[in-house]
Amino acid sequence: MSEQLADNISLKKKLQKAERRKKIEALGLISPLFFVMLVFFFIPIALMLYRSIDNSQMPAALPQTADIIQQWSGEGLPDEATYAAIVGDMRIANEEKKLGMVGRRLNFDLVGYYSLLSKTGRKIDEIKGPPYKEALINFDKKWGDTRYWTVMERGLKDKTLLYLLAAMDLKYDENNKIVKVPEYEAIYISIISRTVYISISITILCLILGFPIAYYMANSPPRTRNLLMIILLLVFWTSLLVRTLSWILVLQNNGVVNNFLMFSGIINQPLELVFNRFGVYVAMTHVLLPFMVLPLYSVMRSIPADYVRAARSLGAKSITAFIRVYLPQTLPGIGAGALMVFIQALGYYITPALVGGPRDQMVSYFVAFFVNERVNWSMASSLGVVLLILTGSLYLMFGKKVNIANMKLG
Amino acid sequence: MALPAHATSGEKVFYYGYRVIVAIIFFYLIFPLLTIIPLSFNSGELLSYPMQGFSFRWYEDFFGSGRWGLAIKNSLIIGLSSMVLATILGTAAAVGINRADFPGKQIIVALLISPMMIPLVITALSLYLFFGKFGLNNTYAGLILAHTILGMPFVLITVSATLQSFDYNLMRAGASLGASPLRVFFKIVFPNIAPGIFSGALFAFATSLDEVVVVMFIAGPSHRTIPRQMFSGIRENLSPTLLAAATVLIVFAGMLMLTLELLRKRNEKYNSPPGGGGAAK
Amino acid sequence: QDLTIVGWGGTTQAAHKPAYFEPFMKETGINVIEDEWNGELAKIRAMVETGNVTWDVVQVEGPEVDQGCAEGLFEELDWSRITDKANMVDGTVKECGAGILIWSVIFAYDGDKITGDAPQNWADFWNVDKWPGKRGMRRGAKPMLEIALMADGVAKEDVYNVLSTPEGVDQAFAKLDELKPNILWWKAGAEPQQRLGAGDVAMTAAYNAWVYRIADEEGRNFKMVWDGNQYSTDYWTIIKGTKNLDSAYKFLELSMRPDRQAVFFNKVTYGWTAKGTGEFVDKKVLQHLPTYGSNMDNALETSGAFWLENGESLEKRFQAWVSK
Amino acid sequence: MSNQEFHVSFKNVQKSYDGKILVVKDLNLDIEKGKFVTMLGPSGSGKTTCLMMLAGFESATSGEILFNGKPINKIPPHKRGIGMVFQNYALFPHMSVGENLAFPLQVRKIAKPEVEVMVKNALDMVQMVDFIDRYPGQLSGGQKQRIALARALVFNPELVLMDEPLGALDKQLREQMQYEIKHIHERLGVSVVYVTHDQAEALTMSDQIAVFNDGIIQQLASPEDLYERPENSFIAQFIGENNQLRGVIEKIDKNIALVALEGGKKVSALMVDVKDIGENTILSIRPERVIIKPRASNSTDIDGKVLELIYLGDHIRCRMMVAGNDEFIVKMPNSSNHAQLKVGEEIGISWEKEDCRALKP
Amino acid sequence: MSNQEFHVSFKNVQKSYDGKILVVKDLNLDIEKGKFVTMLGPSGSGKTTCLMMLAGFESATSGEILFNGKPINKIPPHKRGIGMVFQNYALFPHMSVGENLAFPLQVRKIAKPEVEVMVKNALDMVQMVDFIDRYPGQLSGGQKQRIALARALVFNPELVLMDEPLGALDKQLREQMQYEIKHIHERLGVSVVYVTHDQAEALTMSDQIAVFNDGIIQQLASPEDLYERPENSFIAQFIGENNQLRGVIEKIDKNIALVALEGGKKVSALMVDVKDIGENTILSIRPERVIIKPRASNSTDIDGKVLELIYLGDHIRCRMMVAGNDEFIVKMPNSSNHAQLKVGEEIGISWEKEDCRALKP
Ligand SMILES: Nc1ncnc2c1ncn2[C@@H]1O[C@H](COP(=O)(O)OP(=O)(O)OP(=O)(O)O)[C@@H](O)[C@H]1O
Ligand SMILES: Nc1ncnc2c1ncn2[C@@H]1O[C@H](COP(=O)(O)OP(=O)(O)OP(=O)(O)O)[C@@H](O)[C@H]1O
Ligand SMILES: [Mg+2]
Ligand SMILES: [Mg+2]
Repeated sequence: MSEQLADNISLKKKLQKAERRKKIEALGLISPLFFVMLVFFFIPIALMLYRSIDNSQMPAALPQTADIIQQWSGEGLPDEATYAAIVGDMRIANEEKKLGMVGRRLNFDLVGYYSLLSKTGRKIDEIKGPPYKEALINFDKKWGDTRYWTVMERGLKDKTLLYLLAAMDLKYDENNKIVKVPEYEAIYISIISRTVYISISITILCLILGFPIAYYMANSPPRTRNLLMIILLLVFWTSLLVRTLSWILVLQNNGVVNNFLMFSGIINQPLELVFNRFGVYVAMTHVLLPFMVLPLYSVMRSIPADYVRAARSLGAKSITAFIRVYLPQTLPGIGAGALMVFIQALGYYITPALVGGPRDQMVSYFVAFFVNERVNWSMASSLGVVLLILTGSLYLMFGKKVNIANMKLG
Repeated sequence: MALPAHATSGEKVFYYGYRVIVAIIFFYLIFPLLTIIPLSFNSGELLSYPMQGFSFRWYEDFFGSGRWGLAIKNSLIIGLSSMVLATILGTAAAVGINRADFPGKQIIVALLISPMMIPLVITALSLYLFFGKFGLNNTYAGLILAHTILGMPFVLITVSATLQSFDYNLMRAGASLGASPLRVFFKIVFPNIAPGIFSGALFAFATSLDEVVVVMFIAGPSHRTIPRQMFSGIRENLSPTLLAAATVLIVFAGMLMLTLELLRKRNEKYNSPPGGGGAAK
Repeated sequence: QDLTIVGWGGTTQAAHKPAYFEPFMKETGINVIEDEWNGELAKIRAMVETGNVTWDVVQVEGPEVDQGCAEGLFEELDWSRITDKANMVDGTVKECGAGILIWSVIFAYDGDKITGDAPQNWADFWNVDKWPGKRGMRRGAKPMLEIALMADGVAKEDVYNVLSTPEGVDQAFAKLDELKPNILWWKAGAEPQQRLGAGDVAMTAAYNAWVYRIADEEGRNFKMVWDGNQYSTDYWTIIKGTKNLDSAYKFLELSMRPDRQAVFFNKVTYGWTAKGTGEFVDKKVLQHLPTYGSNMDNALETSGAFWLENGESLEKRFQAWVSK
Repeated sequence: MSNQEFHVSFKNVQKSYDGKILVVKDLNLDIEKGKFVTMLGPSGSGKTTCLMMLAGFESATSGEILFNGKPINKIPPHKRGIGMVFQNYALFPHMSVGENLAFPLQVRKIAKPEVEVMVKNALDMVQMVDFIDRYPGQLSGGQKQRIALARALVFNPELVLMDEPLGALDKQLREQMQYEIKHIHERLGVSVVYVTHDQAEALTMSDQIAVFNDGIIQQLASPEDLYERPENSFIAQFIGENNQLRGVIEKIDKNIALVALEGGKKVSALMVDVKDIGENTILSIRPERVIIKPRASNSTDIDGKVLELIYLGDHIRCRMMVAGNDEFIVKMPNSSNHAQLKVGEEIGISWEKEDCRALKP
Repeated sequence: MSNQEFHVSFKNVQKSYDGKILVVKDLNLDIEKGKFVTMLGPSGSGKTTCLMMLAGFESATSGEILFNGKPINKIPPHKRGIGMVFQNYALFPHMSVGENLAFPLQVRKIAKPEVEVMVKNALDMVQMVDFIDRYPGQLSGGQKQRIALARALVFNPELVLMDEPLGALDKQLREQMQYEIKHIHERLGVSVVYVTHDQAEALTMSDQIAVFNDGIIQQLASPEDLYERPENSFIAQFIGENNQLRGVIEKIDKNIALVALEGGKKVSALMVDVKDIGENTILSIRPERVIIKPRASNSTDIDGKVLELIYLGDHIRCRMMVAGNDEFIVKMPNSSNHAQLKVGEEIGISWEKEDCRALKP
């Protein structure tokens, strides 16, 4: 058929033109949003990711030293020029009040650097040279310790892996090798696995609780269904904080549950139900349950009763019919619901922060912790990278298999 | 799901057992919300039963005190503005996405709804670092923009869904009856997708009203919202005013749900006839 | 322009209001916006570094005042605009901070619940066999490590010496490890007495004034144990780069007046910083102040210098420890 | 015949879903072994409900259903051994064609090699062996239908129920499948209960047709009886096309009545459910049974005026004005040896006495 | 006739959606004013595409469409004044029936009182006056259809396009609506272009039928010509039922060929698109044109064996084995004066020469 058009090449062009106008219109409509998203979402996220390795404020704070220390072999102590450079740099940095920042960043790599720098900074006018090397080492013998210079050299590069490594419980040792941090400092691997573990548990709990009620709703008469749906949606639409707060009231020591149990004489000591892992499970499952039920319900609603009936008429017991015929057909709903619950659980912060103890906090908590309490943005960003990688890889693994259309809610 | 005559005793046990289990799960869902409401009318300061008396004092505190008042005002300003922005941007984009096929459309859609998928902490952190450079932290503008981005995917999804079920023949019908394209849009397209836009807007508003992580990162003391105020309240001093706030939010959720239900009903009225003989296909 | 003043919330902040904020607003017509924090200096660092200064006057603990001062986070105070340094209680004047109160971490228990043998010191605090129940502790290294050492029998004079050695740190953590399963952690100062009141904990480390207030107002029989209490001074600081420097000084000036402070210390049983405040203070509360005679007997002043030096690494280790 | 000999019997069966409205009012139906019985009726008349009761997915509110002479309601559905073809086929979407067919055999714990043979045979029967590995989603409507049929038959049930199995197919495929189903039924000799609302389908396929309306069987008869001898005006209207003329009974002679039409003309008609002289009646005449003659040649002929002629290829529909009814349709075969009419022409029509049936209005 | 006199003309129209495949290949079609022209063809044959080009929602890739003698492509859709009835009616769901009908009048800025009168009249025409305040969602399929029709007509267009307007209705309603549309057309005298894939519908309603296949008009003719004189085997198969017998042309006499069938029997047939002796041909005979006789009484008669008899009320379908074809269908009117056959019986059949058409295979 294409040969019929061979003599009519302009036709194709005309056609493309008409199509192009449509496309341009479409893109024109999308672009304002896309632009806003680009500027206020994608670029910030990209910058945040970059921040996890960005170290450029360090060479900027100690420019001469950063320059000259490149020539240092790493063996023995640096030469006099380097010592001179650092004294000069420190003088300026101290005036500009940048030394604190430098100290903190170096302290992250080697404890003791902060006090070394602040001490040196405070007394910088007492250090007279040349030779600066001697003067500095005399001032504090740490200046004569190669470990400090290794860290300095590493710390004055433009980029650093320090924080990403730290997010995986790794660090550089004295020989610039990557090693595990000591046991008592190791924390993030266990936090990450805890995050995954809690998320999986919540997903399973949501499935266990969500499946029966979704099934019940999907198979009950409209009046019951509507009533149950109203309950579910009311819970769904209620603010996350309200729900978390409610659970604190219900589970605390003199909360509703404990009062009831004590009153009825089942226990005589209040049970510890909140500010621990149990509370996290109870509250998070409550918060995330609708995300499991709604997609499951909509998938179940779309499964006609005929399938199970067919299976029964073919001789299957009700349990066989359920397992072999009904259950497989709910898989898209299970997939969509599980993915949503899992992804959300991975990034949860508020609920565990309020109803969990310190041992129940997940990665998000530490991101917030490093921002709000430590203001170590590089560390926060590195944990952000980890979290993003977790979410992204999960989505890539399962997102394709799960129809996003099944994820619509309400 | 009535129990048939031929049910075995095992089936009977399961039948009733299952009912009980479902009732328990629903109880689990609704129970915490029910406990919180009466306590907000408690006259005492303790956050536990039994109630000491009935009073509105915590509501007075919620609506009257400076901090909560400010929080209410902030929530409304931020919620409404970001709702309007998200609705306008999201609707335009949804229309665009439905308008034509172009390469990479799938990816663009996935990108546009990604704020829903990415953990809030990451968004919050990124915006906090980014806004810091431009002085947008601790401003209404920054919060509104952030919440616009968080609310927009809901608008995009609901409007897209409405557009997908929108019959393009209606536009053609309008033109064939002599209406100019502009007229067709305002008289025919808009009224038909309005419920979708409206429920998307409600979603966006609710998202903003419930959001606390981003607010925690980027809002200063004078821009605290209701949930942010609640968050510090829960952490710092569990005052019954929190319960009043919570009750107000529950009532708000109820109203939201009713509105959406009405929208859905209205749609149903138009779309499916009462007495069979349904539309084509 | 509004003045944003940041405290530690709860009891102290509630008392700041009638003592300082309200009169300040009345006198100057400048509106005060309140905020709370939990002493994370980093927050201020972030503000100063990003140039996003939204706080003006902040209540800061001693070590952080020094640290922040060194880093240029706070204005160096021009005392002439506040008061004569001589009018201040000893040790409450800093380059960047004007002392506002002397507080103390004690531990408290509910006298209605523990009726027999009363716990006397931190070692008893650790004794869960004798006094079963949860222990409330602050989720932070300071001053929990000092407390742990004291509970382990280290004399108050030696605490910082021991803590300066790696072995001492290990010793403190080991002691904390003993109690860890029984600890309920709190972050905000308002929490511990809530928990105590709710019966979530049997004993809790807490700020003395907060405990006193709840006990006083709610008629609870909370008992405080002063032995081995950790006291420290809080300061008003002015954030560097504030746009409201003048108002901030005005506020500092006002809050160093003895009559204003008296309003505060009648409500909050901390130690005052303006000499002469005692004249205005109700005699019956005096015995509950950290600065009251016998309360100081075995009290340890938190060392700003130590925490300035070791704070970062100890906090880091503490966080790793507490999260496991 | 005693009960024992019927394969299925409905005895005074009533059914209500909501306890208020009886969907099935009083059903009595006996089905002989090996017969093809169709339930025909308008939408909502309770056909599916009857099938569901028989298959065991609903239980009767009162009355009794006997299966091989035994009451059925205590037997759970999976032990009844009744094959069923659902309206939308209900093929399990997550199983291949082969797995779908193997399912009823596996749950019966039949050995694997045997299962394979039986599945092959069943597929062979519907000429779909090549599709064994396809999934239902990859089949066309007609192919799905065949698989559904094969699945309902693969475990050799004695009774097969089919609920509008052809409802979703287009006309051509539908007709083809009608023949196939009918031939398979003849070959296997199973009893079939078939539900449809398409009367042509019912006529084509059935040994017996039960016409439902309003929860009651209006008539149970062979296709020919139903068409030729409808027992009431609902059946007359529902099965085939039908002209109706109103009149009053003037005289009765055995089972032949003389009826005075509007306009005074008198015609003879077979009495069906009318009884008395003076009674109002509706005469029902099939359009194809009307005989057309040049202008009233005979005294018993009735005058008619041609209003419209519609060419339909194999026949021509002629709308006429007859005795005050302007919707009187005559179907004329369109063959060259047939009379040619013109619009406006006045002609005479007549019919055989037996083709004109006097019914209660 | 000059172009001026046609209401609509398609001239060498081609259309491609994707620049590769021509959906409409070479369309030439002239429509006279006031006629009812139907486009009939299988699904995907380009019918809707043609309507859309005429209404202005798609543009022709090449060729020209004239409307009242003027090229149409420069006029935007809303200025063409063409009424359109869409397959799914496309009633505006947010407007009441009255508002739907008023819409085209309002956009034309007609004064309010006049609008009311026109809306009433249009509703009157489709007997839906009482429904003026209902919303489309509250109407049944047939009612919606009527409103769609009224809306397409209310502004007095000269031309109305209808795209399978009855596709979604059930059979009875569909037939009723066919008559209604036809009568309205006759009354108003507008030109109608009607799209359907149902041949009975096309035959019933149209003045002229354009049969589409594969983007080309296969035949444009009146219903009778189409049925009686199909020009090729696609038409013969597509319109009405058709028996096909294979054979070879042996002798030609004017337009009558003598064809040797499988089995050796020779029959005469009208030559349509075959030309030469020795050519293979397919003979096409309508089932209702076959004449049945007792066992081959005449030398030109052909032997047939009855395989199956299907009772269909107004006629009986008889499947026979004829000249090697076991799907040979004969339709016999089911009237009392007709021969009764039995399965297995051997009979003779014949037909009029003109009813047997020799076509290219
Ligand atoms: N599960 C049910 N609950 C309540 N009413 C029902 C149920 N199933 C059917 N009905 C009602 O019972 C009546 C008969 O329904 P049934 O499905 O048996 O009709 P049908 O003859 O099969 O109709 P159709 O040809 O449309 O399938 C209808 O009025 C229907 O609304
Ligand atoms: N918008 C479009 N883009 C691309 N191809 C199209 C479009 N519309 C129709 N087609 C293709 O053009 C061909 C003809 O379509 P058209 O809708 O005209 O057929 P039709 O005769 O109306 O069929 P039906 O009876 O199914 O409605 C089909 O193959 C169809 O797939
Ligand atoms: Mg049915
Ligand atoms: Mg079409």
